[in-house]
Amino acid sequence: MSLWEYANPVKFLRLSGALLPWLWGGALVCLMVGLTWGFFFTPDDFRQGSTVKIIYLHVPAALIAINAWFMMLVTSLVWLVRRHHVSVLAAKAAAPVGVAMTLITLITGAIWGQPMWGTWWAWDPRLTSFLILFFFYLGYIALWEAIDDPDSAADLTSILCLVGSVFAILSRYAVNFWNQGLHQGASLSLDKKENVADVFYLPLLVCIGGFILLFLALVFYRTGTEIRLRRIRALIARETRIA
Amino acid sequence: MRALLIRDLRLALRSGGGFGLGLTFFLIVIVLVPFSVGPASSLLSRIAPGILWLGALLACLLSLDRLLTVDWEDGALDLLSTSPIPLEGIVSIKALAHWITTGLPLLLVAPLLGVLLHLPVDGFGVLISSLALGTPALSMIGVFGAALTIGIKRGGLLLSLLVLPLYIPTLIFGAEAARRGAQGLEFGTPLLFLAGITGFVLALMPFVAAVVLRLNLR
Amino acid sequence: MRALLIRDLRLALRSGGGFGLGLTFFLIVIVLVPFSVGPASSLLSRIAPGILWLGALLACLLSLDRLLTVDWEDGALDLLSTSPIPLEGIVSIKALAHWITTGLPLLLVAPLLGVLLHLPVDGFGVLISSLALGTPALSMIGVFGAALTIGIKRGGLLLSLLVLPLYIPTLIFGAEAARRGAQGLEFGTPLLFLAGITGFVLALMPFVAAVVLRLNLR
Amino acid sequence: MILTVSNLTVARGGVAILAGINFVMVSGTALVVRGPNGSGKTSLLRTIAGLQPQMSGQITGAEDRIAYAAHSDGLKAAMSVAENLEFWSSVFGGPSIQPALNAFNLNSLASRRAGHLSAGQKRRLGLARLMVTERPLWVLDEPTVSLDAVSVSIFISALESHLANGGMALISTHIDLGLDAEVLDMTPFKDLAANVETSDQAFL
Amino acid sequence: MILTVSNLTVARGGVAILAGINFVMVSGTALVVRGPNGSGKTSLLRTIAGLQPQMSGQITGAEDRIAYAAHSDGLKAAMSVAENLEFWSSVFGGPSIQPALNAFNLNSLASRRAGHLSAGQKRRLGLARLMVTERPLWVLDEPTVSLDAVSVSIFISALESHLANGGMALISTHIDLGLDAEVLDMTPFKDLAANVETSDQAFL
Ligand code: HEM
Ligand SMILES: Nc1ncnc2c1ncn2[C@@H]1O[C@H](COP(=O)(O)OP(=O)(O)OP(=O)(O)O)[C@@H](O)[C@H]1O
Ligand SMILES: Nc1ncnc2c1ncn2[C@@H]1O[C@H](COP(=O)(O)OP(=O)(O)OP(=O)(O)O)[C@@H](O)[C@H]1O
Ligand SMILES: [Mg+2]
Ligand SMILES: [Mg+2]
Repeated sequence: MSLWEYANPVKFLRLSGALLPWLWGGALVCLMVGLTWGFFFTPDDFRQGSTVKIIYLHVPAALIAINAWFMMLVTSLVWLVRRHHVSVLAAKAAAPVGVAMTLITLITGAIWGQPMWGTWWAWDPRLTSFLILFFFYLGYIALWEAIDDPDSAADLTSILCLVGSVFAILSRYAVNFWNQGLHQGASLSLDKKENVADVFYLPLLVCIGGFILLFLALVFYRTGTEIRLRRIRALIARETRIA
Repeated sequence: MRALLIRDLRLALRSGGGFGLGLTFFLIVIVLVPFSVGPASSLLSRIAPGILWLGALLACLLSLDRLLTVDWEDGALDLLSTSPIPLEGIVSIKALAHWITTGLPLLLVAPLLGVLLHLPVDGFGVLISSLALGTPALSMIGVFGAALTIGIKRGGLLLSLLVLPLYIPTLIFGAEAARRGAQGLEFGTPLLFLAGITGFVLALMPFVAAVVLRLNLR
Repeated sequence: MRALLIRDLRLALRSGGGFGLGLTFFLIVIVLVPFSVGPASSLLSRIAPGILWLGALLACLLSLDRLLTVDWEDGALDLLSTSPIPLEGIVSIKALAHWITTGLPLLLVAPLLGVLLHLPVDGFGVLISSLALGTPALSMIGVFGAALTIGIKRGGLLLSLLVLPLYIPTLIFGAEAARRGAQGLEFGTPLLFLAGITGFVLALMPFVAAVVLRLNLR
Repeated sequence: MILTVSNLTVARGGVAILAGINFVMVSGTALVVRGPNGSGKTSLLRTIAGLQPQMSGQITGAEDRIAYAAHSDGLKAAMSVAENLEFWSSVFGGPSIQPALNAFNLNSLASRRAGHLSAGQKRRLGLARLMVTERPLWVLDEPTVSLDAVSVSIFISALESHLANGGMALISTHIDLGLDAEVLDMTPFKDLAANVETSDQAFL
Repeated sequence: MILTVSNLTVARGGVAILAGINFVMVSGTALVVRGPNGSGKTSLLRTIAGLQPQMSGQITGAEDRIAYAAHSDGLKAAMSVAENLEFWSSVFGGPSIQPALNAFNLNSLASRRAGHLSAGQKRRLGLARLMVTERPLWVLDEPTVSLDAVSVSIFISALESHLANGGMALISTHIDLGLDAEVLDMTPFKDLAANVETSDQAFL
């Protein structure tokens, strides 16, 4: 049996119906465990004090924000090549989640920046490229909203997603060139020396897992909603034709 | 008249989110400023009040273009002008709808963008009050410009050209008040002048705009 | 294709001076800057290259709106798409016409406005070359955005929202080069990157824009 | 009520194209304006509707009584058929839209977006708008364009009941509507216009 | 040359509105498409002109042979009549515009701005455009709208000489053109369409 079977909306609904309780449950457990552990059972950092605990929201949200766009890119490509409706609807469903995650990253970052750098905002490359990503999300969502015909909206937003990705990468390099910045480097690298201490690391991993599950749950749920909306549309179309 | 306002707001909502977009343009212009002048925060905080005012003005301007043109192109304005609503009412409602969809949202996000441009903390209150006082005048003047350029294909740029000089007094006093506020200086006088201009514009412009519209519909 | 270019230029000339207006908008935005940030010449000369780039970008943007919409509304685009000219040709010509009517005039007046903003003398050459290299990319990206938002009433603002993030790399390298030039620093690298981006955009964008246009005409 | 047009001269671009127009219309009658392409029918109707200034002459009894309908119907593509009608109804004081929907057979289309209508359906909606204005004098420029035979007869009966209720109608058309109405031919007025001085006379 | 349409299904908004359309046209013939408002004439013509994708079926012999004309004539108000025609002529390889001006009686209007034409004059210009394309297959959506009787007969004779020169024409209309041509009625195709699954079938 091929994976493409689930490109059929009805099959997909059945699958997501079966998966969703597990995803919601897993997300809830992981987030509760991870956040409680992180917030209450880790020591304060010797330099950053208790503000370091924002990391449990900030880093997972940042990861999801980037990867949601990446997922949209892949599913958009699948739509353009194989024209499976579910695929592009998943992209449509992921966009608002991505934008929310981007906002969470930006807001937690800003809150963190105030004690750490003495400012809410700095034009650091990492921060700046997130701001740009935010605009790409907004444009993508606005284009979906503006076009009536769902199939041409799907085509056009998919192309926007492709072109946007190319330009997002270009912007990333441009921004790096333009300003060197203050932000932390990647600290979850495999090179153990650069990583944050284990006491912070483990709960962070649990939180990241929780966010991933939450993201999946939201995307499955919202894709289901989009499918049902299309279904209502199809039903109305059929009814009015009979009338 | 209520019906017209409701229709305009509804159309703004429907056609790709007229509400969000003026706003987003403002947002993006402000965000582009550091890219163009460089990221140094001292520089940014010095130009912040002025740039925020300029951005608000441009966002207003950009959304003026189709304010009346859309209704003119599909003949709705012809029909409205033969309806019981007086033209003065029509232009006032159009300005109000424009302000609600553009000016008001700008006001609400201006503080956020102030943070991005490192606007000094003291400056926020004055910035908001100056925008609140000034943007209604921008909308009303804009409707006048839109009435002038109705029926001119690609009138968008001509409209900007006509309207921008009219915006200058509002801009000067608004930006001056915001700048003084940010630097902790006295800001009462420019704010007062700004209020005066807005009052004057709101009182007289509807009549002028209606005359222009009547001439243009003929 | 020549016929299309000539027609577009002629229409730009006729319909209230498409040539002059992009330009005048640029001019007015630049003139408004001292009003909004204050007249101190040291401050102005520091932000001059960036503001000139930003102004050029906004002037380009503002004239994009009706680039394809006009032809779409009166059915000319339907007819053109059933004509022997390939869609790739149509979008390229549209971009070229847009550049000639907007980018080129901007380039010519930029030095003048540089004087108004106290741009350091050394900076003029680099500013012009960066604009000359960058504006073609702005026009081509703009046509892509216009193709995406064709048929959306009041698409103007949506167009800005879609296009502005795409403009960021061009703006960064262009403004960076101009800024370095004005401060007497090395400017070769950003200029090179800028040329790279423009080359890339001009080579690939016509095909993408044509695909989008084809989808939208159906 | 009465509409009186006396000695009207209609101009386009400063040049008179129709002159010496005199007629009187009373309640319950229709007047059909005919003439070849470019003879000035549209210009005449727009002048009477007040959308274009006359060069000279008087029009009395038209003010605030006119419902005008031309090729552009002022429909908003993003709003549904019912919403479009409701908007116009509330502008004109809020009569119910149901009679208009019934008369023009639009009930099944009421919730469809105006942008998704066919040419004839759009035109039907544009004509239905006339009914919700509750204005006595309908000024119609080629109202039956794009309409099929059934829709034309629907329109004619709506028009006839409007006349029977004391309304009036001034209609330009190229086809025969089969309506019991007087006909106003543009040709003689066009000839008269040849003798009228242009508004730029002072420069000659 | 031959245009073959086989088993064509035409859809609007994902719902089939016409199905099972089969016909063959050969050089020198015209085909008149008829049907009530909203029956799908415009949609069929747009599909054949390639302005709208078909839901299923084949169209052969249409590619790069079609000159399409609908309500919006693609005229530029700021350019003169002659300039408008010249533009289209040069897009299509530059035939002279004089025959088209003559055929549609536009010589006296040649230097007038297109924006200053009356409805019927505009339409005549839109039809004259067909001649400068030198395309064999004319696809015309209600071409005689706004035309007076004289202009209609001008159009008919232009059409007949196009057919006599080996051209073809596919025309939707509500009025009788008095043309010697086969008629394609939309009603049966509409009934067939009722049984076609929507493109959103997968969602049901
Ligand atoms: C509003 C602004 C901010 C944004 C958009 C932002 C963005 C990001 C992103 C995208 C990551 C993930 C990087 C990765 O895993 O490769 C990240 C991680 C991180 N951020 Fe921020 N950040 C912001 C502000 C801050 C501030 C103010 C601090 C505090 C000093 C901070 C500290 C960190 C740390 C410690 C990490 C973890 C590094 C890692 O695991 O990679 N961030 N941030
Ligand atoms: N803006 C204008 N400036 C100058 N002349 C104009 C203008 N508009 C129309 N005309 C000319 O005025 C004349 C009358 O036009 P009008 O539209 O009133 O004719 P009509 O009787 O409605 O024709 P049709 O049957 O084609 O609609 C035409 O010859 C036309 O070319
Ligand atoms: N964009 C659209 N989306 C959905 N339905 C549409 C759309 N456009 C048209 N329709 C519907 O498709 C049907 C066919 O429309 P079409 O314009 O082809 O009819 P037509 O035969 O040309 O009618 P007319 O004689 O009124 O011009 C109509 O019922 C119309 O409401
Ligand atoms: Mg007319
Ligand atoms: Mg039709």
